[in-house]
Amino acid sequence: MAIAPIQRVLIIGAGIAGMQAALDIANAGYEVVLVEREPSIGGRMAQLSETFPTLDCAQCILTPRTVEVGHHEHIRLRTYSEVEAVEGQLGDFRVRIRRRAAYVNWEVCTGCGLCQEKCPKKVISDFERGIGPRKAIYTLSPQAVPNKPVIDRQSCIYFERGKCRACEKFCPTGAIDFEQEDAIIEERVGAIIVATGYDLYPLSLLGEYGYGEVPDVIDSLAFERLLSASGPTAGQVRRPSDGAEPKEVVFIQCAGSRDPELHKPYCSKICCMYTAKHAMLYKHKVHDGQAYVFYIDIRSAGKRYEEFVQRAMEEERVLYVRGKVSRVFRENGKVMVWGTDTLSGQNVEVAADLVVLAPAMVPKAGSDVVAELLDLATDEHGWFTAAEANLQPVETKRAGVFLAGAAVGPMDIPETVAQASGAAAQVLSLFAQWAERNGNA
Amino acid sequence: MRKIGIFVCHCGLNIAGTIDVQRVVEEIKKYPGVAFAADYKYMCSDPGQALIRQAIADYGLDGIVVAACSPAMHEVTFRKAARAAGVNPYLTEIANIREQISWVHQTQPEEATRKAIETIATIVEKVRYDEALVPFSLPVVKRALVIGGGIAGMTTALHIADAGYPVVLVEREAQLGGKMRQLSGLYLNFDAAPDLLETKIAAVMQHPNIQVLTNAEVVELGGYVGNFTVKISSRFQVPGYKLQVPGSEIAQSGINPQPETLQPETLQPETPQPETFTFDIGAIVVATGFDLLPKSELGEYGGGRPPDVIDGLQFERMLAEGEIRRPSDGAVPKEVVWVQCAGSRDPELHMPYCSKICCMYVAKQAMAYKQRVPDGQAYVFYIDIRSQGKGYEEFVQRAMTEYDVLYLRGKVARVFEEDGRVVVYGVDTLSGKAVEVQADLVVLATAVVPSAGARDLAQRLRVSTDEYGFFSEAHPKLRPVESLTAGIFLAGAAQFPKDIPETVAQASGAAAKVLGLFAQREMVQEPTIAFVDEELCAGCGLCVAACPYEARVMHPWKPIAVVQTALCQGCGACVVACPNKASSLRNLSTEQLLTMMEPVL
Amino acid sequence: MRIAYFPGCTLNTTAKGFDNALRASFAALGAELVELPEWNCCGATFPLLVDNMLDLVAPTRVLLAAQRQGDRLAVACTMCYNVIRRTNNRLRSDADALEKLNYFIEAEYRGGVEVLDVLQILRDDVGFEAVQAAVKKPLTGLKVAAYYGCMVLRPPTEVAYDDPENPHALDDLLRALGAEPVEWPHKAECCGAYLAVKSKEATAEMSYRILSSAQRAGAQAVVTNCPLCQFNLDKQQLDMGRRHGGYQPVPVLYFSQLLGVALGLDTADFGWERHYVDVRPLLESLG
Amino acid sequence: MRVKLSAMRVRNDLVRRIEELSGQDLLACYQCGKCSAGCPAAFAMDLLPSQVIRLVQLGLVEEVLNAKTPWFCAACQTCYARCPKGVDLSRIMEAIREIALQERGDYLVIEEIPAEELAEFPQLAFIGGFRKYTA
Repeated sequence: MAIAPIQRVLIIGAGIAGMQAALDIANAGYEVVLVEREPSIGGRMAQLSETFPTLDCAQCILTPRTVEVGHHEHIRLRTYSEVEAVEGQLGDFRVRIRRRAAYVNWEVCTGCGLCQEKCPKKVISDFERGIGPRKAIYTLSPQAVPNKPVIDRQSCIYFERGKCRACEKFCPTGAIDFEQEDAIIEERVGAIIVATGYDLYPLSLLGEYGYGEVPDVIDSLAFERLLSASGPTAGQVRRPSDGAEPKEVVFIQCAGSRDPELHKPYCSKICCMYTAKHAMLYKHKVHDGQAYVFYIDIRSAGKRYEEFVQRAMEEERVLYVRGKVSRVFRENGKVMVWGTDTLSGQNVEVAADLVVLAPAMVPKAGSDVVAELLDLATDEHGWFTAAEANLQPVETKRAGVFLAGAAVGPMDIPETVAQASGAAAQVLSLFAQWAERNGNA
Repeated sequence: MRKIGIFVCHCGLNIAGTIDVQRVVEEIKKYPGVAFAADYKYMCSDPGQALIRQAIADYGLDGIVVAACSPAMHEVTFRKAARAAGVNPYLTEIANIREQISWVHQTQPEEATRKAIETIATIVEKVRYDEALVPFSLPVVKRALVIGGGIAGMTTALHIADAGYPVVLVEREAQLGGKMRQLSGLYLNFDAAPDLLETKIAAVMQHPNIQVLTNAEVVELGGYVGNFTVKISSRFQVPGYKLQVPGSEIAQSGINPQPETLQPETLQPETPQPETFTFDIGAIVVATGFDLLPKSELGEYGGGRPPDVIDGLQFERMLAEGEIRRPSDGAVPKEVVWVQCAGSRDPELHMPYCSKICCMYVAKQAMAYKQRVPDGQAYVFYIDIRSQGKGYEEFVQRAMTEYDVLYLRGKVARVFEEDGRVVVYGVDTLSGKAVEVQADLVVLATAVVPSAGARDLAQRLRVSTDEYGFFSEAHPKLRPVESLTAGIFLAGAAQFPKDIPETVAQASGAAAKVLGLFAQREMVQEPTIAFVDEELCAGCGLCVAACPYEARVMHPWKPIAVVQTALCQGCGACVVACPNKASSLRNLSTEQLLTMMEPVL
Repeated sequence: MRIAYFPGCTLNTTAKGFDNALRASFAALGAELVELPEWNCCGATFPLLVDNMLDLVAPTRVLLAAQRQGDRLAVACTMCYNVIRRTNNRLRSDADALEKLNYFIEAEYRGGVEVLDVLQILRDDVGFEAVQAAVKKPLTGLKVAAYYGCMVLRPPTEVAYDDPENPHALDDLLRALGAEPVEWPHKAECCGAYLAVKSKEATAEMSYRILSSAQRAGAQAVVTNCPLCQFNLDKQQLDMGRRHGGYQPVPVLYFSQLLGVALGLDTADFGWERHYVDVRPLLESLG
Repeated sequence: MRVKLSAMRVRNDLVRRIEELSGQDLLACYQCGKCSAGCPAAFAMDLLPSQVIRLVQLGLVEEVLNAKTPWFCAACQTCYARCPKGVDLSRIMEAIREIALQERGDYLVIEEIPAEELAEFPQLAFIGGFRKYTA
């Protein structure tokens, strides 16, 4: 190499995977550029209520991490930003990052929240999975890191009709800047970690389950928001249609997973456990409620996982029914679920108040773009492919580019964290070798 | 008297929405010792921090209380800000009026405001008696010890060694490779395990930074993170395996392995004698792997007696040797039954947990069997098929559709020998039929258990295990590769059953933790830990027993207890245990606690 | 050695031979079985319902009778052993139940009696070596299938004094007597027990599986310690040939009978005439 | 026929009664089927032993009361001895028999047994049978 390799890493995605890798590398004294598409970091985990199998509050264990990342002297946080171009190779990648216009000057903004309070435009929040509102100027959550809002240009009244500017009027520091434009930032790094995470399979593709048609059919992340103390119902389980407390709740696993013919052939790995958790937490909140879980195989393979599911059955009286649900529809104010119990050989029907679907996990929207930018291989479903599945699970075929977390495929939090640290180890090894070489040179 | 400044944060409406912040400021201003009080929308923001720095300068403050969110959020932030203005960070404290007050008392603003004032007052009392402290710094020995030479241990060792640090790799067996040595091929591609493994072993053996000790075990551990002293006993070294790394490497680092008992030249290869080596070590990775539950534990499956009832690893050996022949008479088995959950998911009689790897290796074995014996019939009895991993589900579906493996949902009740066959009493809960297979060979997917001796090792290392002997991680979600003991990390199946990809990823993760530790010039230790008042200590030793971190020891000759500062976590167990009030926490003394209580009583 | 002894109803009637052979053999081995002076039927099934205290009364009375004689009770019938032992377990672990039952029987059973199966006593107190030493007419060349049934094995934690999946106490005894126990897989499979009363077909099928397995393993006789198993296995053979063409009956004996034979005792009252499949030709063939 | 599941059905009185009488936690059963696989009388049953538990888990007690299976359980305890969850199925069977006997009367009518057979039965078969088959 002609010039000294750069001991700085780019991490794409600031969910729990990206943050873990960032902290491991930054704590070893190297610089990290952490790019996140959303306005704040934390990823999917920030949406969760409690975590299995300990039922720790997700926010409580996540917040110290996000704060640490936000304050770390070696981590350069680039939120609301996307990687646009990557050139170069191992030791010297040149990266172009586009920071989207937030229409808020973050240098001046104190994050006081007044703008969000005063903004007259309410829209459905993606973060709340469609069951809660946000304003046109918003942060993802009160604990957002960084705690700075962005204006969503599509829903802002001013951008639409040329007047309003309520936020600007009330902002005590004059941080609103409607003229702000996207900024281009150039970074040079020696290695790259891809930690782009996952999305949920669009349930509109599963017509038989009534999602989108029946308001009381929601997805699992929406149920997380329902359970979350910081969610739209402040942790009360209420069904979307009429705000009533649901007494019979059906959880349907494998909604789009293990379905090679129509949807995704693979198992999404995490649903069995979070569904057991959902049923359990539901019972904690609605003591006289009845929870049903329709499954094909219960996949509780992990430390204290099996015991956790057994607890859901024994202590929380959750009824597990082995069989895939065939149809969900609305009738007489109830959500009818047609399923089967392959163990007794009986077809069953539940008149439910709420149905929670566990959709297949799919690669994060836009990860195909990242794959192209970095010239990385993906499998037929769009998941990033490791150099060798067994012995090189975090390496890619491209030197200096590594993988972390659910960008590779469905993965739960502990596995994600361990694997993200694994990616960090790869980078640290490289940097240490370069340090030796640079030192000798 | 200390001049204390109070800074009350609104946190937008998070605090100010419930608590009357102005009133808090006015009331607390009147409290003895308070020289300044102010509020601000977001104290953690740059203007907020500037406010603090300015007030320190203007009013000569030497104690700071920030009334805001949990200290877990911003203690570091405010201590940094105070330090920049010349106030010792340990004289800066947080009064948590958000999580503990405004959020939980949203409907009672009046009471919340009163509680906020009282809470701040308690912290004022604390700051009044806080000492200005300086963090300890400790040197780090940049050599790692990896215990276990399986795929996990080797992966970790290579990462650390590649980064330029010396590694001592200890393996109990005569050869490296661990359980992977016994495997034939790997799922999903039937890659030959021995080839992949040999490459790894060669890389380890040839690595100038790795010292391999086979036939060796850790016998004693002293010290603490960054500065462990480890004694390793090696029964004998197999020729061809390295005993020493190049001398220069060791000499440079200034720490030689010190054979304590025998000089190597006195060793006779025929009569191996134990040697003991002592190493200074900065970080330890435990990668001791797993064993299988002995078949003798499973009486209903023959209790280990029928020769044609074997376990998963025995079948791997058959596959590796190329020919599938049953042990009893060497015949090629035409009907083979795999029994999953043999001892797993059985809280009543065996192991309550799922062993995680069996579903996949059984599918692989059944397919490999069919590749070798195309006219054979393979049956798999299962409770739930757990093929959760990239490409795993598809793999199992291939076993069913391409290899015609018959999956039967039900736990096998009995396996016995009769008329030269192995009879399997099973069930198919899906058709509702009890079934029987006259098999030629039965493979039990026996439960995965911790490696023999794991518990003893854990005791020697002073790390905790779960009730089965798997090493406990520091946090199940966010700290999966760390043990609860600082400086000791976990890799692979020593923590819980794991397949190879997960093991490798996690072993790399453990390496990252070691590299992070070694990257620091020295370790910084919080000074808010316990100390012993020598005048008051009677040397009763109760605190030694009470300390969960092994941070308390008796003085070598004086009748007093001493604190091993590097190990102390400041939990306060010793304070409670001490009958003489000789144990105390820095900046949380008993006197301090008592005065802190006064404002709320 | 003297030990209080509970023969049970069946050993007083249809299984009299079991009882006679057992007492004579024990006496010959220097162990005396002292029949409880007053005893009643144990109830023949251990009550499986939580609220069924009434059915515990009978076995508690037996325990009370035993308590008057000492702290150990030998039981010959495996069903009785199972019922009395489990009752005893319940009373020992459930103070409330003990109090209720004592109130009911107007006496004080204290829970101190150890309930033992006679085979267990033979193994642990007499010792199979001592048995072997006392053998006068070794059963050399006799291939036998030791059959344990259910009652001394299950539930394992409550009643088993042997490996519940692969028991061997009876095999060991038979070996000590000079016989050759065959290895066979059905030594602990259920014969159908009281299903015989209602469903002859089911019992016949269950018995057939056991008997045919024993014969495939080369057994010339099946040896058991359970009077109900003995009855089922023996009786069902009468028309087994009709269901399973070519079936050849096999004698089903009590272990005490073979014990007495090997010890060289007078076997006249061993109840040979009560067997459905005649045992005598086989014994005579031994010489 | 589609069975309508509801909290009311899955927790109906008969289900509770079976749990109370047997002292067993029905939902502790995770349907591995080991009981069925080892049951020596399964060949004569119309429902597998594990299916009996399953139906009760679903609240379908009537089907179980109508089934032959509980009457073919010999209480041999093979299932319980091997159950990974420690469910004592023989107690559940007993509870089902008890309910059936109370609701529907004796299962065994003594007059139906031929006199000569009756004379031959050992006491314990006789008493045991009557305890299991009559109220």
